[in-house]
Amino acid sequence: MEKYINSYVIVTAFLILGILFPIAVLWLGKQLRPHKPNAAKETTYESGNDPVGDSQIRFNVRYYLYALMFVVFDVETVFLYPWAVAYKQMGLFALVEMVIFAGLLCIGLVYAWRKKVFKWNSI
Amino acid sequence: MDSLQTLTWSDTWYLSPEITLSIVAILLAVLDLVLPRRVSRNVIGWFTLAGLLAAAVFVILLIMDLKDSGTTDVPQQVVNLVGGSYRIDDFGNLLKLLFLGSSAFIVFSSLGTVRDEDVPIKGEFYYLILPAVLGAMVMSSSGDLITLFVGLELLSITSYILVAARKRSSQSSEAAFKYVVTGGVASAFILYGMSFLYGVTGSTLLSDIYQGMENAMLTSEALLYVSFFLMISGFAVKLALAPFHAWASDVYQGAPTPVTAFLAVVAKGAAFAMLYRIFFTFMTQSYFSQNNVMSNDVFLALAVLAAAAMIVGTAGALRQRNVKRLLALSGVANAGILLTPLVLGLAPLHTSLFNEFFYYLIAYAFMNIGAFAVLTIVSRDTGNETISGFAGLYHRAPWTVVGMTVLLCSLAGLPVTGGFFGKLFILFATVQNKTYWLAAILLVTTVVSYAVYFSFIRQMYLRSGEIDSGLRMTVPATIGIWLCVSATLALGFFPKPIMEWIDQVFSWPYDMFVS
Amino acid sequence: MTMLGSYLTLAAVLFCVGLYGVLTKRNAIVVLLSIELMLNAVNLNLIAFSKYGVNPSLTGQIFSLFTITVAAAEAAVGMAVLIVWYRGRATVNVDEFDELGR
Amino acid sequence: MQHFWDDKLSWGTAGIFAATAVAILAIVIFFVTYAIYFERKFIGWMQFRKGPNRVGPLGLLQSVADVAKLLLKEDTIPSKADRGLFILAPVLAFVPSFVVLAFIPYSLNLQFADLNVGFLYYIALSGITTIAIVVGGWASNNKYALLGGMRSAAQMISYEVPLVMSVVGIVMMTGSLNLRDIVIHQEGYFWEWNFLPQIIGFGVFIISAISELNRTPFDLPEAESELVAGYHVEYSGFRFAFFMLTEYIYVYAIACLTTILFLGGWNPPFPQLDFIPGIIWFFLKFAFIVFTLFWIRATFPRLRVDQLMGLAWKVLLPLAILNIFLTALGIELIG
Amino acid sequence: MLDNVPILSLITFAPLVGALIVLLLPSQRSQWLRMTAIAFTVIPLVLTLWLFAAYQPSIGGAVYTEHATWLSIPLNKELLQGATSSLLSFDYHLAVDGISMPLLLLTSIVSTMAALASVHIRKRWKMFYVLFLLLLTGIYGVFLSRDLILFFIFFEVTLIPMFFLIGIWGYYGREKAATRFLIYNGIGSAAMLLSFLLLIATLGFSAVDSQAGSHILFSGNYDVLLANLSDPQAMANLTVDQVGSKADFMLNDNMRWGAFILLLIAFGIKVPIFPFHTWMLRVHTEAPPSIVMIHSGILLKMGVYGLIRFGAFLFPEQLQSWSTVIAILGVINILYGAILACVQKEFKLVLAYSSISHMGIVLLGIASLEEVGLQGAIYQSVSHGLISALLFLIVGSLYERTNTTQLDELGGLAKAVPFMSGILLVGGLASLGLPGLSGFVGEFLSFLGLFGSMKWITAIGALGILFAAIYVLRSILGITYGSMPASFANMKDARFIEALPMIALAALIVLLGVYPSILTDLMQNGFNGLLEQLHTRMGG
Repeated sequence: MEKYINSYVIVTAFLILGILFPIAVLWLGKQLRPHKPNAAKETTYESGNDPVGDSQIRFNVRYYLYALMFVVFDVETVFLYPWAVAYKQMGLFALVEMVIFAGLLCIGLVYAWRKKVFKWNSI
Repeated sequence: MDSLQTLTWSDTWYLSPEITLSIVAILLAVLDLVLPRRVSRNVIGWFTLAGLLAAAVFVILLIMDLKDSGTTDVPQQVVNLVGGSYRIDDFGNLLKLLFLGSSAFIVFSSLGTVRDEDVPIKGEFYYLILPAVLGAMVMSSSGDLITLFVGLELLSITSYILVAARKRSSQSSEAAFKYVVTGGVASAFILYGMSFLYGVTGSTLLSDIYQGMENAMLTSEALLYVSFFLMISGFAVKLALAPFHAWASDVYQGAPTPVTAFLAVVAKGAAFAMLYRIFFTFMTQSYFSQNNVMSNDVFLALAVLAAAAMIVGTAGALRQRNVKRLLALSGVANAGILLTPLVLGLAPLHTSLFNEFFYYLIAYAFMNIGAFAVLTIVSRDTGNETISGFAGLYHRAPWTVVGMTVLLCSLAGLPVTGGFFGKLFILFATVQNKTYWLAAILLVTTVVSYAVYFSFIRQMYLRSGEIDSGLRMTVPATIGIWLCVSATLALGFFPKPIMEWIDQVFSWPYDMFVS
Repeated sequence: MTMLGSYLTLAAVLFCVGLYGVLTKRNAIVVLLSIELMLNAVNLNLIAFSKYGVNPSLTGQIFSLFTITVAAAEAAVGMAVLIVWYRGRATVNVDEFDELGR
Repeated sequence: MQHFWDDKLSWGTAGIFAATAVAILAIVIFFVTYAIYFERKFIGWMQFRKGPNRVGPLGLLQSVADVAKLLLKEDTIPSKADRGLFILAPVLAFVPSFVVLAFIPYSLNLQFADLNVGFLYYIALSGITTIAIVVGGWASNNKYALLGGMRSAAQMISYEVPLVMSVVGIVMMTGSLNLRDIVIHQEGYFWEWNFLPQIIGFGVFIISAISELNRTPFDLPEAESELVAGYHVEYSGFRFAFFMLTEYIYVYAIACLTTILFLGGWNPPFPQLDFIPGIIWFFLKFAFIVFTLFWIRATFPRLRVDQLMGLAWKVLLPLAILNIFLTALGIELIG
Repeated sequence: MLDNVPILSLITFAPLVGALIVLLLPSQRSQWLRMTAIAFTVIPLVLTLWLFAAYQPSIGGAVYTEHATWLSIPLNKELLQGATSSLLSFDYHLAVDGISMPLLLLTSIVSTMAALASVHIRKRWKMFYVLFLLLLTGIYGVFLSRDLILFFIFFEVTLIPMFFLIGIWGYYGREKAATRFLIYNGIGSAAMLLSFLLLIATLGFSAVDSQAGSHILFSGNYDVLLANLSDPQAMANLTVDQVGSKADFMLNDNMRWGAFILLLIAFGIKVPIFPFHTWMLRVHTEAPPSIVMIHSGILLKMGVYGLIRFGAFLFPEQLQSWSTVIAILGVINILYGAILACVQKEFKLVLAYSSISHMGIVLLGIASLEEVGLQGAIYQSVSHGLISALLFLIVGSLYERTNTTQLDELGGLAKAVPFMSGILLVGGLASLGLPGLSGFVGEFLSFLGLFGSMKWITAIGALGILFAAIYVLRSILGITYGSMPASFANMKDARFIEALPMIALAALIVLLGVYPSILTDLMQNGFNGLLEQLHTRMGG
């Protein structure tokens, strides 16, 4: 039990340090660096040209499809891990179970493939 | 959890309907992928139908098997799988049979009426019905909150997709989005309720919860109340009970008509199955343990919901011109009626009232599927989903109209139809239970609903329409409609054999009472 | 028990925030996110109960695993539906979901 | 470290833990400074150049000078940017990368936090960085930044799937997610290390890892020719530095993970060599991985965007799933 | 001789068979269709007349009882306490007695006349006759059935055909009238169903022991109900073990009142009693004439029948303590109908309001709870059925010729169509209760019955007769005499097929007027049981 708690205390220590460090360094930078803003400096960078239009462009729907694919597969792996840990104790039945499970994943993959989800076009 | 129990090969027989559906669904998914584009996807529809029927056959065999395996002491055997988290009992089997049958009807009637330009993903459209039914089946026969929830979501998520199947119609996707949001919120509520139930009883297994209820009622009654009322609100959304019904009309309107029928019958029935499983199990505990305050409160809340559903559904349907929205509201009212046997709860002469419920559910399934099939044909022909699309239909298709009249009479609860006896049985139970106010509401709303359903009849017989040519029917739809009509009439003329059969198969201490 | 109480309170707050978001937000994606928030509140509840409940067991955690999966699937379908809708209407404002029921 | 684990928690132990965290931070910053230096050196050598050689002996202070420069540089925030998120993004990227380091076992007796969730901890935290990158791209309110951020996110999530799946085989063989257990399981001759039995998983892991790091040949998100510099185009000064820092800390983490998961951690290649301390072996393997990463960067051309995405889903993911089955079969057959 | 013939079923279902046969005939042959339909209304007529001839009031209708178990539906098994299962049992139980016999006769006669009169139907003959015959099955069933659920089903069966008959073949406002009809009667039948179910759940209760265990049977059989009502001891004998908690199954006083009031509403709508009458006006004005004949002539009497059969027989105490209320309602009906009939400009509305007025008299008869009064109520029902059938028949024929029913557009018909005018006059005089015609007997008996207990109310009610004279004479004389519009000059008098029912109905009116004992004898024993029961119960 102590080990369990201590481990997370360590993680917390890392977390706090991880937050404090950027704050400290950015504060330090602020003390050291010059600060002379002007309008030209603050324009959006577009390779030196004046910015055209807004940045809220309509980007490709593919990104969403990838996001969906990711959500599906990443969450399925949540089930893979407990299974993998317990695999040796559970034997053949677990294998069959996982063949079915992963088989379904594969079908999902093939489905997306056939529906041309992975075909990337433009941007 | 004691030891980990897994499925064994011998269990597969008890799971054969579920397994059949899964395998067929997967095979069809693959088939849809490899089939060349030019091949009509109706093939998949036929295979879907075959899968549903095969599963139904397995369910019937299981019912017989369970009956045979009973002894004199224990009339019917209940098979507990995976440590009791999945139950094969006649409660589940009967409902499964209904789900499979209704879905088969819906698929069959829609063969040929669903058009490619309307539903571009026809292959998916058909085979996605299978996992949806599977979800409904899981809901109806699981003995564990987790399994229940997984079944619920399997059904819900596939339904979301089915609702959105009219890809080119923004109405369809709008409906689907609304369904996703309301469905998601409802799931969250149910789940939140379940989490409290788990918390105060320490298990997700229904039978363990039943054991734990007694203690929980003493130690954390407030949390139990919270749990039940959260679940009630969630289920009320799923069942489209007023005041949680607003989504139903939108979703029904936007969805492809066969899917609407599916939602109205299977999705609703499955939610009822879940409601029965959860509430009956726990309320009996409350009822028996001298502390029936809780069961009274819960049942009263449900009764109020049922009454509100009847009133709001009927009143809303009165003013509605769009047929699908109208049927959605009628479904709201019917959900109230279907809920009534449940809310009557337990009384000396009333054990579960499942018989009444199931009889009306059968009648409800047939009349709704039939009505939606007619609607599909009519709206396809006239391009009009409003009630005026039915104008003068008598002159165009007299026989179909007669069939529709029977279905409408059944919906209105007029004799001699299935709807009449269904309502009569429920009403009798209500009166016997001395819940007169509910009986009165049921009756009054039924009468008001005459105006709703007879407005169709008015259009069909008394008005003249703009089109004179005959109505274009498709063969499967015609057969489907007439099967529904005959079934409705058969339920009306011969209620006895069906009730007897239900009574014979179903035995509440074993099938419902999870302990 | 006090530990449990605070977890439950947090979960209830999250749940209510999620519900509030669903009911008031105009952006469809935010609405979906709010639903996720509600489901995650439930997860918190389940896990708190699995440790501090009447009968501490792993079941609650397993349940929350399923919840996570289901929530993901639901979000995926919700997003997919929204994308289909967006193609036609080019907005994600829920106020413009008004085509039905006219 | 280990004997602290079993101590009752007190302010003393907590202080020690905090001190170790500071130590790790120092080590990592040192690592990053010199990783950058060596990267430039190696690439220089491979391309017959000298690399950095002006600041300090052999140019060893080059990176220090770079850091100083970044610290002193004026920090501009575009007027159109979403100021709050713009400031948040680099911090959000850095924090998880650092927290990840808490659980890495360097040798049998040198490990900070011992977490049973093991590898999942890394996955969970590194996912947050993806969000930070999108946030940074979005908050800049710049087309290139946004596209870079989106691409980066798409790429990272795509490769995360095979990355996660490729490790399942190891977990199956070990029966545990705990990194210590995984290393202990690999005791023995070097051919008993995981990289041989899990050769497919190893390949998938390496490729996905490089892609996760957004490094050449998968550095499309910051493709100069198309996207100017990707999601951090608007960042300058130390905010930019934090993105760089994050990237190199992940290099460090991935190198450690590869060592632990596939190369036997602190185990010597032959048990006979166990008189050499484990930490040395660990460091050697770690250095080898880091070097390989530089090597790949120097020699491979950049992929096209469609090839990039295709690779993850069409090649790596099926391979990872195949690997799981092969492992399962292997365990069934061999035991 | 004919003991084994299920004569009551034949009467009930002969029209249904007719409907099926009509359904099979080609739809363009209006003659065939009409002849078949008439034939199938004549069959029950003949059978009813035979029944009438063979009926012996002293025995009652016991001989002609048909009784079979129709449905016994298992509701629950494994009850919590006691019995193993409960069954809901519906019987197929038909019977006649002194109350239903006159109404049966009325139905058969008026329906045949209406079938004859349906010559003016110009479209969709086939559907018309199918529905018409279906309606008749419903009506016969209502008057014959002795099982509550069977009664209810037949009652509902009359609703749907009527909806169509009004809605398709009616006049301009037909759709509204049809919907109105449906909703009002629907509410009525809902109230009726609720009350019936209450009765079944409490009174229709018996325990059956068999080898399989003890069952609880809930029956809707009227005789069972009556027996349980009159002998509460039998109910009390059921042990607690058999029924759970006994209190759950007794019909307590509140329930009695509830059931009674529900029945009053149910049949009051049908009769119609004053505040519920608006639907009936619309039906009278909008429905086609032959259907109004059925409606006004028979359907309203279903309400009267129900009030007596279920209201009076099952709940005499309740009826008695409310008799003043009912009598007042009756008086309101009489005066309201009569006064409004005086000011109507439309002949059909005059008749409609006069119907309301006449039904008020029936209510007075019922309120009396005396043998004379009840006989009067039935007698008045039959008489009014015949009279209004006759009047509406003529109205239909006139409308066909003149295309109007407005009083100020009609006039001088005695010259144009002397035969019809004569018959109209007979009908009118009968309606105002001229001695020697049937209307007089009914009114007389009803008032007489009530006079003993409520003199003042009776006296006020009798004022209605005065108004009746005014509105009948005003309208009928206005039609038959006075100036004749030029367009009526070439009008043809009644055809044979129209004249036949007119003469028949008029003859019957006269016959009943001069020889009332035809019917009163029939009813002789009809109320004995009721009154005896009432006295014993009130006394005990």
